[in-house]
Amino acid sequence: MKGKINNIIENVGLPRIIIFFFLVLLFALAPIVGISLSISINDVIVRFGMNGILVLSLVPMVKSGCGLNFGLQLGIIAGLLGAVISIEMEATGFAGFFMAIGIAIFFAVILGFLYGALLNKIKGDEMVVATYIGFSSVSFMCIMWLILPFKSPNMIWPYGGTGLRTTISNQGYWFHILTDFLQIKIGNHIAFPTGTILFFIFLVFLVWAFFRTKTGTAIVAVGSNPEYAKSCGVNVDKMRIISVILSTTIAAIGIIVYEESFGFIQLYMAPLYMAFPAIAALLLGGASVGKASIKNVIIGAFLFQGILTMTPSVINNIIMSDMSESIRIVLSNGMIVYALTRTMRERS
Amino acid sequence: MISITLVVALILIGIFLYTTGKEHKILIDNKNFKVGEVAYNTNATYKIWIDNQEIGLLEEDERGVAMVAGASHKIVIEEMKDKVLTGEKYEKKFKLKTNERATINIPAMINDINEWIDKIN
Amino acid sequence: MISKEKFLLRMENISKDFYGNQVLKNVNLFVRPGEIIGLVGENGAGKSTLMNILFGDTTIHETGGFKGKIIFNGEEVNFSSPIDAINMGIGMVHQEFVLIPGFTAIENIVLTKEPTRYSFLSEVFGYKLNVMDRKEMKKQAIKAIKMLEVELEPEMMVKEMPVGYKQFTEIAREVNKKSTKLLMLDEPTAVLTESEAKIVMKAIKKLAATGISIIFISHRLQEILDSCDRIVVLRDGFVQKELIPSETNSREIAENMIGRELVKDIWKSKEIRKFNESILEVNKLWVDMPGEQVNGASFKVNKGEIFGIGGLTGQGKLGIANGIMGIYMTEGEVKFKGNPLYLNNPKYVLEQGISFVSEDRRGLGILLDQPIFWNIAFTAMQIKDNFIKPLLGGIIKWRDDKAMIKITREYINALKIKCVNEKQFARELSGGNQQKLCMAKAFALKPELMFVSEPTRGIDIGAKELVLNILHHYNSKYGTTIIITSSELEELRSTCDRIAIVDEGRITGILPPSADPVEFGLLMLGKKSEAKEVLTDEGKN
Amino acid sequence: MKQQNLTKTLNPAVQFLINYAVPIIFSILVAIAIPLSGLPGDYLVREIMTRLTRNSFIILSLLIPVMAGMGMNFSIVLGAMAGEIGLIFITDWQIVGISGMLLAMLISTPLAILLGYFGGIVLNRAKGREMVTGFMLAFLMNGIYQLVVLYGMGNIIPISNSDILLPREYGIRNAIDLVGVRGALDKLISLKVGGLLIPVVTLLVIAALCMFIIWFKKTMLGQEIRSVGQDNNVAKISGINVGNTRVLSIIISTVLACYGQIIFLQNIGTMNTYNSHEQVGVFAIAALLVGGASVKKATVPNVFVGVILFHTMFIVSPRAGKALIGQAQLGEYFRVFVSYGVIAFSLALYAWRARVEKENDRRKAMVLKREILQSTNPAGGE
Repeated sequence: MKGKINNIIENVGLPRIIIFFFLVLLFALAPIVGISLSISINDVIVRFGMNGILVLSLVPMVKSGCGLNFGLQLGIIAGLLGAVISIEMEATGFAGFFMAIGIAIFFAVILGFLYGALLNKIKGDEMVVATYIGFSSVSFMCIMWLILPFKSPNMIWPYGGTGLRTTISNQGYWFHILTDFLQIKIGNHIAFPTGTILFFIFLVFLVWAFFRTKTGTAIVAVGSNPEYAKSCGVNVDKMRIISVILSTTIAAIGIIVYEESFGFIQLYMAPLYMAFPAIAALLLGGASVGKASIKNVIIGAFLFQGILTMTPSVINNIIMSDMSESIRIVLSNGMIVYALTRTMRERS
Repeated sequence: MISITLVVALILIGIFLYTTGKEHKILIDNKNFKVGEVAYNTNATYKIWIDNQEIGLLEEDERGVAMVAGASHKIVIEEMKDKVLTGEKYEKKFKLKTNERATINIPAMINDINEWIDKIN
Repeated sequence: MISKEKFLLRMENISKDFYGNQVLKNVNLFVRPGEIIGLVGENGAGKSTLMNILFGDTTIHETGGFKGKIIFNGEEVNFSSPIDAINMGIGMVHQEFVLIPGFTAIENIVLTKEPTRYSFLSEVFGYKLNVMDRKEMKKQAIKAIKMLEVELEPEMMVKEMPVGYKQFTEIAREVNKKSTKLLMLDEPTAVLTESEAKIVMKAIKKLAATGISIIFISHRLQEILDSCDRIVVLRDGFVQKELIPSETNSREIAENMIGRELVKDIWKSKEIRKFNESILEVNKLWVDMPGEQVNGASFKVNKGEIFGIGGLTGQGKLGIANGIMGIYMTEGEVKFKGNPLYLNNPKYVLEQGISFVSEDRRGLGILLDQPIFWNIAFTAMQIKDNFIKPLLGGIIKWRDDKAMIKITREYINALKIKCVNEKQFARELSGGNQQKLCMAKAFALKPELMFVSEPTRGIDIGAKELVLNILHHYNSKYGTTIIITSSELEELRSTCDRIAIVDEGRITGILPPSADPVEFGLLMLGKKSEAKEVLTDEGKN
Repeated sequence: MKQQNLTKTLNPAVQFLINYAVPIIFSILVAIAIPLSGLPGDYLVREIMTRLTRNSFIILSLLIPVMAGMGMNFSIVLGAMAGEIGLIFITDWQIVGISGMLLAMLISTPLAILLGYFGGIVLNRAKGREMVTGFMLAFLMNGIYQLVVLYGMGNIIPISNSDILLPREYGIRNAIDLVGVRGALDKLISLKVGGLLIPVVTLLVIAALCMFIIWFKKTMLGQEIRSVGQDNNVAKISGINVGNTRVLSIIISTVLACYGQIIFLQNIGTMNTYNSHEQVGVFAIAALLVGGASVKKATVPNVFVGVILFHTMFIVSPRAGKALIGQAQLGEYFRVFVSYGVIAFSLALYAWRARVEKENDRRKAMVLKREILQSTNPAGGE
């Protein structure tokens, strides 16, 4: 029996088990502390829908061997551009939503290509350089939000100011387009966001399908052993760039879905640290620097968002303090440090 | 061996720093003072120096506050009558433990009464 | 017999095996103070392993330690790490230089043994905080360099040094360690010019004169003859013979290295095949493969032939196949079926119908974390779009797993790969089966020309036969031209029609399998002139 | 054989340009921005002097890990946290003046050593990815720091002086006035030279640290650290304990960063407990890189060139932004963009150059070997 437990711990990984039981504990404590279980579960699902795609966007780059995408902000910027331009053009409803995604994909492909080409030049040091490419591009965009000629009144600063506001509401454009689509209402405060979940499942299917095509298989080969791939006639650098473009595009779509359900488009410095929670979630799902699968995305995103929604309500009521924020920081960054210090055993 | 002496030395330095750096609050009363039956009244304004740092002027019945660092201090007061120094100068030294506060009474100090300073922590 | 004078070092019946195959079989080695021992033998004969055992190399312990006794300076020793060996006075000069590139010669020579001036901080934080005494360091370095009588600029940075200087610096470092009693040199002259090699040999003689014993590994036989007191010839893990330089010559050494009784008449059973049309012409091929550099090899291969490439390890034979396949930077002129072949482009070479079974099985041959069917079909899918179901008019190339599994089952039966099913991970297969997997991957491309490197390395005897037969079968059934690169000479002689020998990155000669093994030995050692030349067209019988 | 394409060595001028690309670009940027900002000369000099004395110590603490081959040590933030905890205690105990500052350094040293040791161990396990691991470690420790300071102090760790506590009686306020220690070091001896207040002692302390680093390079330990930095396994084979040396270099760097942060905060006078250490790592590394340092080589001059260039840009950019596009906010963002951009650019440039150099060295070795063979037996093959 003992042996069996050990190998479960071995392949599922100790941190995941600890956090899983921690989450179960939180769910158990919720009713005692007077928080309705159904609302919190619904909350977790809504947040899962919002963040799932951002976590999914990390998979292609890990699969191609570029490591964890610390430069996720590039995809987010493409998404923000798409969202802002779609509102500028007063596009509403589904048309607005899909226009935002279309424009976002256009920018994401360009940014992804440049980002991928640069990463190919610095094989081995991808992650630290990507972090700072992400930070500098976010701060660069802050300058752009000020300069770009946007006219739409509910986006620029009032009284004839120039430049975009820090948070822009997408009310009346494509706010809750997906969440209200085929929404299932149970009682008066449980609204299951079928639209968002369906969209997430659709994207998951696309990514799964991509990795069963010829190029997808080549990318997996490049990820697990670049020398092998090269000797089989695969153009390693081209495959890596394709994986980076794919990651950036999915991230762009991910941020638009996030804003659609959140209700606000956050500009300027908001996306600065957005890469870390997504990476922590992926790692929480069992991924590592060299290996990531769609299973990791789903488990990780659910566990991570579960912790995020439950800790503030449950813990704050128990200890009457807002300690949950610090715990979240320790948890998500701890996961990343743990993954980075695990030696590259899987690779050899 | 050397490393133990080093650690001990560091602790000693720590204590030394603590004492020399500790801040104390000193209250200075330019008020009448009664010991038993005898009463000493104040009838002048005084210029106050602590550790040769000018604190300021105290008129009659006024209380002054000074923050001072370290253990041993020297207080110097000069009598002033309607804005002119009368040349009367009194000086006293006193020591304070780490978390003691002191209240000094000027008339008591002038007349060398030993309750001129009252230390409480 | 060896007289019973007092020995500095006595290594008594040393045996060592790595994962089952016996590398050293009770070897005895005795060294007197101030004596120069020449250690020779083919690669894989156990020379480096013997040295690593003496130097307490950590890998030796990790792979199960060794049997036998080492008596050094009169007491039995067993070193757990190189640091113990260094402290006991044993120095080693490695083939790849163990030098800090950014430091000067002086700093390298006195590394970790720096003379220092006292500084008060060292009282508190330990001796390492004493300041280095630069003047004293320079004095010691110059003293060591003088001892070797080599001209070497002490202030020069190792990075900018010519190769010879680097070698002198490393030797000087060992000499500077006052306690050095025994110095081991692993192929010190391999990278040196003729003149530099002479200086090193002179320096070694001078060192021996001061009482330091030397164990000297080299495959340049002339050097061994000129400077050693005794020569120990190792073959297949045991001491084949001990020779005195004055009473022997390079031919006798080579014979002992290759071993006489090799001449089993395996080649008689094969008829001599005639070929008329050449399929591959290689002219002045340069390949930048680390450790296996090719420096201007030229040869021709006939269509339908099984062409062998042999030679000692590190001489560049593996570089040829890797170079042509585009895995390493290559230059030169290669013609396939008459028209030129673009180099440095694996995709193009594979598309022409040339496939490759790599010698680096686990690194380049297969993907350990992927299932068997994936491994076999991958290259064919990437190059020929086999096993692809085009969807939406070919825009999406959908991987057709069923087709991949079908072809995999065919190869599993054809090559008798022992596995549970085609979904099993490659990592779980035995060495022999993994090799068959690599070959299946190559066959799946239906190649006209196939490079196979070290097909039988590290697999059990039974599987060896099977692998060679499979190659024969494909050659006769489909007429595929096969170029086998291997360090196993008998293997080449039993399967190939012609065998080219590579030494120092060049083809030193092409011999029929029937040629006398000593001829092969001499070619391997770069003795081009003495070997009889064989014209490619008519075989010699 | 086409020789040149294999071993094209750049001519020295191009080599110089690439080595110092970052400082050159930066000086051009600064040269443009200063007139644009219209700031008077003496104001600029005074600002730079204060920033020089304030930041140099922390930036100097980055040098030793670079020597040990661990790249830019993002985890000096751990040292900064230790320093801040020291300051919290002396403010609580109301120890003022220079003795207060020294006491803060004294009590935070053991904590800095502990954090440095922990950081060193973690970085050793992440060989090859030290910088990003150090970066994430800083975030992790920031979370733990918050748990200790925001929730631990006051209830578990006794804090008597209530005016640095939050109204709810536990957890330190996020802005503490270090009035007791303000300028303790700077004002110890200060000269007035042409309207400029020069903190003599601080400069002496910084000079002392520079001497220490130069002297340290000459010691045996310094030599071991440099050899580990150059080539890990060569150092290992020649008997140096690589693991310990790397951890030691991190410990020294963390302790120096702790003192640096205390000097930094006594100069500013107030401490915002929860984010004044966050930006320390980024700005110090950006300044060092602007000074022309690289991941493999960083010297004392790089520090000072970097501080002056980087901070001039820092002071000048908001005004330049305002003058250029009439948006002061733009200058703010430009400042942040420049510091992140400089790190991204120089790290990427360095990583790319390291790969090209490695490739070139290997090519050179190959051609060298070929020449040797050409000379020994010219009659090549058939």
